[in-house]
Amino acid sequence: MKNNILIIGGGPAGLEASAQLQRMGYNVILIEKDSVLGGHLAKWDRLFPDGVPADEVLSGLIHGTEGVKLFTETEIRAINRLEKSYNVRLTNGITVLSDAVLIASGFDLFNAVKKEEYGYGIYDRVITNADLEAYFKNGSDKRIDHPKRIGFVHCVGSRDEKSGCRSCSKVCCATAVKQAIEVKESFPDAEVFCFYMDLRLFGRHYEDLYLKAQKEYGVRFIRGRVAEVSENIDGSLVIKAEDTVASKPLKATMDLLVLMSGMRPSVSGKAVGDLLEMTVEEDGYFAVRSGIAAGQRSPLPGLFLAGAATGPKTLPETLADARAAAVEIDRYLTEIFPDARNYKQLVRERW
Amino acid sequence: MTPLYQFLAAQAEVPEVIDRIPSGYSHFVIPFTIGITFFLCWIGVGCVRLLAAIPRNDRIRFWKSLFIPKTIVKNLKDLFGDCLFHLKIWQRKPLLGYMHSAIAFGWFMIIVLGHIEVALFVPARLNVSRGGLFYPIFYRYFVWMNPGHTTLKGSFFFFLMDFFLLYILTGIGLAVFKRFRSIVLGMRHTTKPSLADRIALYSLWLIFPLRLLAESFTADLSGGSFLTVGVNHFWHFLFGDKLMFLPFWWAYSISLGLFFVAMPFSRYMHILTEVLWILLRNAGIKPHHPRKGVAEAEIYACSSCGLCLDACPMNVQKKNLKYSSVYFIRFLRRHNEKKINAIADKCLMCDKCHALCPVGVDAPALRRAQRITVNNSLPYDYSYLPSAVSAGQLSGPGRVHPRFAAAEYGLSPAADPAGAQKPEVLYFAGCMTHLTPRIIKAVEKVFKAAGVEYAFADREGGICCGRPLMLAGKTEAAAKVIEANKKMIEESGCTTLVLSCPICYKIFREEYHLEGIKVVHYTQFINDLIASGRLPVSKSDEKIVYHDPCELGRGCNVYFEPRAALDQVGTLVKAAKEYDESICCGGSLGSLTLDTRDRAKISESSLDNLLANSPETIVTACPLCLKTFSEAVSNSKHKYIRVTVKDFAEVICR
Amino acid sequence: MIYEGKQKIWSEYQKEIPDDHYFYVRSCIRQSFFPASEATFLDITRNKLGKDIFETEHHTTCGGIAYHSDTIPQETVMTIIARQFALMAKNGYENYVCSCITSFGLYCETMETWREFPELEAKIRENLWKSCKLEFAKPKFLIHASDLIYKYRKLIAAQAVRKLVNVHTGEPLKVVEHIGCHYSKMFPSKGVGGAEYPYVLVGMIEAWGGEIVDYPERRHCCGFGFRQYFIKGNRGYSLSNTHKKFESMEPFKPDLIITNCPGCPYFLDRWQYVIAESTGKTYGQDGHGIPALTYEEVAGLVMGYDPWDLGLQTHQVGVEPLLDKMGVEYDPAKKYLGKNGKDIGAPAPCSCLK
Amino acid sequence: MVDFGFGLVPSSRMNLDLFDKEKYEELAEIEPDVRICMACGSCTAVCTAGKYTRTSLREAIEDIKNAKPEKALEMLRACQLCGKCSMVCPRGINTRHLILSITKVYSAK
Repeated sequence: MKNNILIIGGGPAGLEASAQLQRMGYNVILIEKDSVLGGHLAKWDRLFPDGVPADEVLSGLIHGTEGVKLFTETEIRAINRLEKSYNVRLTNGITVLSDAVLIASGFDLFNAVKKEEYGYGIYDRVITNADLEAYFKNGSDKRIDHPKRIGFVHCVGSRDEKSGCRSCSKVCCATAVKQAIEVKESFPDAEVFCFYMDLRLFGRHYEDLYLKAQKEYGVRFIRGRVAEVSENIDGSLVIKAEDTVASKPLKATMDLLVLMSGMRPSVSGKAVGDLLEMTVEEDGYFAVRSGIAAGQRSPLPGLFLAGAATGPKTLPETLADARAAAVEIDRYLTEIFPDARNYKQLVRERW
Repeated sequence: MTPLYQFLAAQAEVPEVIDRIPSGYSHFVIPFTIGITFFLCWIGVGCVRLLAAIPRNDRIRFWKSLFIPKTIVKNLKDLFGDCLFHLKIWQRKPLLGYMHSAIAFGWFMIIVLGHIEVALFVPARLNVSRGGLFYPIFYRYFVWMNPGHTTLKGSFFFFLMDFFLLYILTGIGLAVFKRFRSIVLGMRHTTKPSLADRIALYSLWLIFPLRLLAESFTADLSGGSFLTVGVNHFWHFLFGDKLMFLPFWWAYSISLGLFFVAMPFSRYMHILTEVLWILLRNAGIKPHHPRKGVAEAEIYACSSCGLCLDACPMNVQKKNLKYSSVYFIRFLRRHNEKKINAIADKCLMCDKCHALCPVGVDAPALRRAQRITVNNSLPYDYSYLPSAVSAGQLSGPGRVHPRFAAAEYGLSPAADPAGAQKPEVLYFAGCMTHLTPRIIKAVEKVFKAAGVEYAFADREGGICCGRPLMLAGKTEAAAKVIEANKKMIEESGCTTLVLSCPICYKIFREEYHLEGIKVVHYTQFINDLIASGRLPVSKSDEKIVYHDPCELGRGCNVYFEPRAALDQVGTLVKAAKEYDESICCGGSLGSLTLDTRDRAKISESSLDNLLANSPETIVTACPLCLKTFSEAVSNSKHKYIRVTVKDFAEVICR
Repeated sequence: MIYEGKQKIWSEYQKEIPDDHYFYVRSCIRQSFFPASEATFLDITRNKLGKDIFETEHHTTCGGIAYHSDTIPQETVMTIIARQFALMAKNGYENYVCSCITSFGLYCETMETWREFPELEAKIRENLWKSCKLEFAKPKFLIHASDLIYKYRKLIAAQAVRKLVNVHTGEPLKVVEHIGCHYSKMFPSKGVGGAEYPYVLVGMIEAWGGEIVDYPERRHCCGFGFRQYFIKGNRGYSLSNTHKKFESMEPFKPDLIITNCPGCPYFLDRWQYVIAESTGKTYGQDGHGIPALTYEEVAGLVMGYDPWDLGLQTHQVGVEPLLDKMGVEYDPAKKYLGKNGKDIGAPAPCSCLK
Repeated sequence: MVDFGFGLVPSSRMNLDLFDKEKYEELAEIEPDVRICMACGSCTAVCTAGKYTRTSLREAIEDIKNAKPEKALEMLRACQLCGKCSMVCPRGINTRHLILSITKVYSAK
């Protein structure tokens, strides 16, 4: 008999894991709360470091899920842990008896309104990284009108305990550099500034992206967090930061300010976690069995995690994590789950 | 005027030579006459202008030099050796040397012999008013040889003329061949000719074949030898008795005329300018301006032969060939300011082009002169120098107090306590050496092993020697730096100054004028230590290749000492190119604009050169070369090769 | 500027302000800077709105100026504050309203410190008993007097005889609001509207018909800064701060500045004079300055108080152009006559500032 | 004008709006390496002149970008062009030419 596996979240992690598990011969049910699959990837235009179209990557991921039972606009109404399996009632009326559950609930973008000093939602020309991606995708945004000076503010909602996040969101630096290049391509006459605290460009080719931004696009990198934004009488923005390299406060007028909203734990993912009484760590992300050795296992047997549900990840990391989760689920369903007599002991030993 | 031959060939009753064209004129001489007249006027005016641009003192010195026997000998030697025989090219590339000497010496001989012939047979025609300008050139057209009266003397000249014509033609043949297949003659790169160059070049190629044609058509009338007569027979065989020879004489004249008109605007101007340049150079006059005065003679002495293209370390990249000296000089001639500066700034100043130039054009000096015109006005403030550098710094921790040193090395303590404060040897590491602390460590180890009492001038860091400023054309600023260092060194009371950096060494030797202080590079100093037995060394079979740093080898002519010393500690193997042909490491401070990636390419080719005989160790005696090679070995394709880069002192004191 | 965005933020920073029964504490310096303001506050709340506002002559300074000038230790300040609170409780009140922003900030800071460090609170409780034999108490609600006027803004508007409108053009007056730094910058949640877009004064301006000027340096300190002002050698910094604000608001051509702090109206007013007299620069129309008033004074103006009764003659910057715009009738001859009709003396004429 | 014994204090704040883009582009044209500095400070650390007097290429580059070219020139005035900085620059900036170019572009009237 094929085991049922429920995957919660139709973003890259959920899609990749379901594709892998489907290939392994399991009966995969994937639920997604939105009407479209892909999560944030569906809203993104191009991806760092090579500028690959997000659509291309997403359609590849979706293509791989053939045979998976997909339910969009579906959430979890109730979930019960039976002896070994999970009895899940979905909002679309279906009930699933699932032998393993994978939570791939991803992340929410930090709500930039909360960084009041940046005036997102108040000043006309302050946008977020997601807004800029939407602009690149759709080609219009009334806030973006031939800007001559464009500022990127790194670490918005990241590395900021006051806004509830001490840690780094990992992807924003590379995204900012990517977007700085793209915006310069769209507006070649513009001066582009990136205000960073540390440039955390750790991945392969990321440093090349940084060098390219400096060398070919003349992007100016200023070490210092923007701490104050005001609106001029003409609608332009006055930003204040310290150039910590020069040890001097500075101000500059910008026509467009892009806030690099960081990753926050998914609110709807948290709701699912609450139903299962899952533990979250201080940073709000789900706890895993072991951060090093078992990063895809939750503390509860049969309950797996993948992607940004366990902390900020880049897309390749998320996909790798999803594949790892698929292998973990397979191992569980073949080695532990079928042994009804020793199940509890096996769980104790191997979970 | 009595014809010479009457004395020389008194027996001849009938004149051997009879004017075939009594007027001694034909219209076809017009192109040549115009050309040569233009040319002579041009160089006449040019010489006067050039000499006028030279400072008065230098000019007087120049005229005087022409009467100094030693200089006369050298002038003659250089004129024949360089201008006619091209011995410098022979030495490096025999085939190319042959080509050059064939054309230069052959042509010279044809002109000289032609005039001797005229002087012998129809001396009246040497008079300019009687066609002296063109008559000797077209001698074979105007005369008729009395058949049966050809003397041995006549035949002798006929033979010589034909011989040298053939000699030239072989040269021309090689030249044409070289244009298409330069590598065969030992040149990997050739210059791109300009328009005037092309005109002059093609007319030059045509002159001698056309001369052969013209003379061969008239050889049965005006005399000839194995070549012209032979060809003449061939024409008769082809075309019968009546030969239409006038068109060929026209063509010959036109090609000569064209050549002389194009010559002042082409690289072939060097043929004559070189003479002036040799005279000026041998008179010891140095250029003060990149284009005026002596420099003008120098830049027009350049033959655009392109040997410097092969010499230039930048030639590893085709795009950088345009920065070679030959193009620098070409743009100097054209007054193309923008390009002049771009080229002047790009050069590594490794001096190899100068070392290899057949004409001895010192292009790096011209580049520096050019940089002075641009950069010397830049602002600087060195008011801090005097307080930064003082003899006081010698008493820092770097100082090995002679008393302690003596005790340590078991020498007798210095008797005079006042004298004890004065170190005999002062070691100046220089800025760059501080980036390669292993050199400092090794040098100190050597000093210790040899029991040298020394003071360390800049253990805690000193100021720059001034050479980089000089190279950048900031002479005035360099003078300030020199002044500050000089004061410190003189106050130290040392008698020997040891330098581990060739960049420092060059400027200390040439510009510091340290009275009573012996300035030596550490390779020399250490070699002396070994030779005098103070420094014991042991020979190993480690295969060592020695890299001649530009500033030390070509710059200061130090080739022997480092090799002599290294020979005591290891087995020296040869690099593909050594001594004055060594290839710059790429790290040179000489270049202002060459970027890292281009430099890396040069380093790689320099390494290729050093690794020709698979050494285990590359030894250099310059901190800059050491650092550059160390990085290049680990970053280039050579990272897969087991070779280590070491400093000279490191190898000595293993 | 997106108004809805601001509203969203304001909705997140609402604090509970009881409607009535307050123990009122005055400010040390306001009483000498703009003495009529506090009198107006009491008159409006007690007489016009019929609220119970109690005050006692036994209260003292909160110790804030000395505290911020590093001249007394924190425990001393806290004991002084504890005494004030004890007086409130002794008189049967649990809502504490203070006139001074420095005090308000310090009270907030002290209450927070006690919350974080209960042992400190215990010590102060002991100090208070030892020194004053008073029972320690903490207010249930700690608010600033401007919070209360904000709370009553609509009641005041209902009784208003005029609006913050230029009677000649019908256009609303352009008003700069300036809150004292210690009002909400230390504890954004303690201020109405928070620290980034404080609403306390904006609410009054909106209720009374004015238009807000949102200029780039709106967050900036007025320039008081305690040590920066107290020491003459540092006074240039204080002046430069104020100068920066005026340079920033100048393009918006404000008619009026409303403040809620003792120091701010003083510095925004007096430094305009100093800037004008030392550099020749003025920021109002035709060589006038921009009047910098307290919220009580503005409330008094809309409610029809006589400007000289409101003490507007104590401002260095002439208020007459503003009064003319608002259509306030006044007797120029009475400007420098005190309450008792005696001449209080006119300041020396300014050469640059009209 | 009245002397109050105190007056306006010049702001220490840098104003990026004063940045001279044209001149900077002129500099970047002759020495594009000015764009790729990542402010690591290696140049300043090894500077021969910097040991004795305030000299910093890193700071000069910053100053130019922060609209303070006169400070940049000040930062380079003591430079002896020794080239140590070029040896240590991790980005391989042609430091000596950059220094010469900055002085050339920004000291020209």
